[in-house]
This record gives sequence, C-alpha cells and structure tokens, in this order.
Amino acid sequence: MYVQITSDPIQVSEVLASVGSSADGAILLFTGIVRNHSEGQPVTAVQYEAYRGMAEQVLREIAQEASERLGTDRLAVVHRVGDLAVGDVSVAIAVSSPHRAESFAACRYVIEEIKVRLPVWKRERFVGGEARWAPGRALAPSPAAGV
Amino acid sequence: MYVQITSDPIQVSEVLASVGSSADGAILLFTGIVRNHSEGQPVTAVQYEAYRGMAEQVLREIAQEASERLGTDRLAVVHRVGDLAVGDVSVAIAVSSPHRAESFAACRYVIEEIKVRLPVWKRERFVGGEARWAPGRALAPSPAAGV
Amino acid sequence: MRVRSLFFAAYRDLAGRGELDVELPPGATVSDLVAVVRRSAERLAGLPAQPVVAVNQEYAGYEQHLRDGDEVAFIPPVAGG
Amino acid sequence: MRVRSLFFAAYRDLAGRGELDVELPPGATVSDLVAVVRRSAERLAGLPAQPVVAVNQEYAGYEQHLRDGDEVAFIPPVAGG
Repeated sequence: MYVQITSDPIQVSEVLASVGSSADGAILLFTGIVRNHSEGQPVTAVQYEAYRGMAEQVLREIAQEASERLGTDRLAVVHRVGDLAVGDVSVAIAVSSPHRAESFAACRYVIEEIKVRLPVWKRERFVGGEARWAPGRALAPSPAAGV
Repeated sequence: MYVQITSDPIQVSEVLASVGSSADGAILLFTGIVRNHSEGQPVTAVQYEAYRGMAEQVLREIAQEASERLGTDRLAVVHRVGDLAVGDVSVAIAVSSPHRAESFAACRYVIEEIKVRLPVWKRERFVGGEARWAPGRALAPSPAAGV
Repeated sequence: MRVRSLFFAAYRDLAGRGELDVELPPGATVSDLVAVVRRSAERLAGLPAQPVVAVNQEYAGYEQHLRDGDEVAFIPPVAGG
Repeated sequence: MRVRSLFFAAYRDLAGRGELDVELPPGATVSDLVAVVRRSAERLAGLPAQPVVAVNQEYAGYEQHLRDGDEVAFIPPVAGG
C-alpha cells in the first residue's frame, strides 16, 4: 500500500507499476486531471491546498478501508498539492486484485471518499485572472451530531 | 476511438496515451492480466483464440455502445490473442471524460460486454502440462429465441 | 446451396476439424444446418443441441434463412477478457 | 487553557489569517471554541454557525471536550480529487 500527498508532479507510470502481482487478473488506474473548464467557465490553472498532516492521515484511512474492499493491499494513491496547469494530474489511484469487481469497487471507493473527506481545497483561476475557491462538498455527517 | 485485436504484446502506455483531452477531468485504464491461477489450480500459460474478423467487429460495436455512455469518443480497447505468459496483458481499456462517473460506467461496460459477447476463447495450461479450454460464458439470449 | 460451417476452440477439438462445407436445400434455416451438421459425423453429434451461431460474423437466431456461400460459425461459450 | 485554531482556504481568506490562539476555561468544548472564535473579530463572525472542525487532525463533534494545546482546524467544504 502506497499513500502520498505531494507537491511534485505525479509519475503515473510509477503509481501503476507499484501494484499488480502474478495472482492478480485485474489492474485499474484512475487519474484525475485538471480540466480546462469548471461549471461552464474556462479555467486556466488551479491551486490545491491541503491540511497536510491530516490529509495524509485521512488518505491512509481511506486506502485502508478500500484495501478491505479490494481483498489485497495492492493499492496506491497519490494526491498532488500546489500549482497545477490544465492537463496536470491531480490524483492517481492504482489497484490490483485477482478479479475485476474488487478493483472497480475499491478504486471508485477511494476517489469518492477523497471527494467528501480529504481536507484539500481547490482554487480555480479563470480566463482574465479572476480566481475563486471551488465550491466543495460539506462533510455528510453534521458536526453538531458528532462526526 | 481505437479498437484492435492483436497478436503483439499490448503497449499499455500507448493505449493510455491515446485518450484524454484538456476537457477531460477523468482518465480510467483497465488491464486484464494472465493470472497464475484459475479456479484454484496453478496456471503456467494461456492461449487466446479469436474468430478474428467477427471479434474485431463485435469489439467495435461494444466500443461504440460504451462511447455513448462515456459521452466522448476518447476510448481505446485492445485485446490480445495467441500465446501469453503469466503477467502478460490480455486486454487494455482506456477511457476519458469530463467527469468520472461516465468513465467508470463506460470502462466497466466494455469489459463486461467483452466477457459475454466477444468471440474469443482461452486455453489454460496447468502445471504438469495439462491444458483445457476455460469454461466460458454462453451468450445470454437463447439462440433459439433469435439473438 | 452450400454453406461453410466453422468450429472454434472446444468445438473444433470436438469436431476434429475447423471447417465443414454442407449442402442444404434452398430455404434452409440455421436450425436445419445445425441438425445436418450434428448428423454428419459421429463426433459432431457431441455438439450441444443448440449451439450459439453467427452467420457471416453476426450472431444469428435459429429461424434465420441461409443463403449460398454463407459462413456459419459455431460459437462455444466465450472466455475473452 | 489555550488552543490553536487553524483556518484553511476560503475560511482563511474570510478570517484574514491562518491561525488564532484562543484562551478557554477548563472543560470547554468544540462548541464553546467555535462561539468564542466567531465573536473574537468582526470578519470571523462571517464563518458558518457550525463549521466542520478537526481536533488534532481528526474530525470531531461539537460536544468533544478540548485540552490545553489542542489544534482545532476549521474545515471548509472539501474539494480534492
């Protein structure tokens, strides 16, 4: 299992190569890419900010939970922070398992949980220079109810 | 859209590189790998046989259907035939789309349809030299009822 | 008319051959062809009663009428991926 | 006791700062801290009434009791991936 928050460019081929084994029939790789648009507006660049220590811990928890769904520990997830250009990889998730169903379930689990739990924020820069924090997702459980 | 049945080793990085665009926020790559086991028995190698002309046509149909789910034509699928060793890539599917849900749905669709429709067969060789055709999946619609 | 039957994978092993040319009366259907093929040799009787078939590389129903020169493939359960 | 509040992203822009040390009576809860922070400066009153918080890098409920030296992060809606 390999989990990282990094400000360096993500080496997708290395993430991919870190999973797989002769017992596995399925490998799945997801990459999130900086798009040139957001809700209809053209985007020129983005900046990811993280609560670094907590983000690493949460990402490790997510990976651990996904690994149970996967049935193997052959899972790698790397999330980038800092300044990214359109086309840059913001997140890469690779998993492998004997059969494909587990790989699809685990890979999907990781990206969905990242979207709702990982303390990372995205500032989008638009054509003309305007920038704003992307509308994020509030954590599902109400903090008043005790998360 | 890129669709191929080939007896050459699959270049996964090329399949991956053939999708993606600055409008896409998600790229998904699935690879099927020759496992070292099948239903509990150790496998040493496999041979894939195809009804070549029909397989190319069916694979193109599957890709076309998946492309509608994907919402883009940025989809590549390559299936290998011939003699493969444990660890070799038998199939690679890459897709990209603005949002991730479509990529997951389309990628999954391609591999599931391959498993039930593509006229390809797998002969597994076991430790000791014994070989047998892998138990396959009969097409769901009864031929008597008119497929 | 004459159609060409093709056997793949386990069916080829069973048939002991990959191809078989069959003479059929005009108007014959896929169903008729399958019956003739299964009767044409002892080992071919081992084919399933209703194997999946493709006519000219497209999956076909048993009522489909055949034409001279058609290529009819007998498709064992598939195992790609 | 003294706890450190952290503000990220949109909350930092709103607060005009990334950190704020807060004095609290013994036995104070997350709920108490949020109330004190929101009252401590005009711009901080613009924070949501019940922002998501993490205490020492773990998501926490509002009834949780705080201890001297705790780090309490105010977490805006997340947007990773």
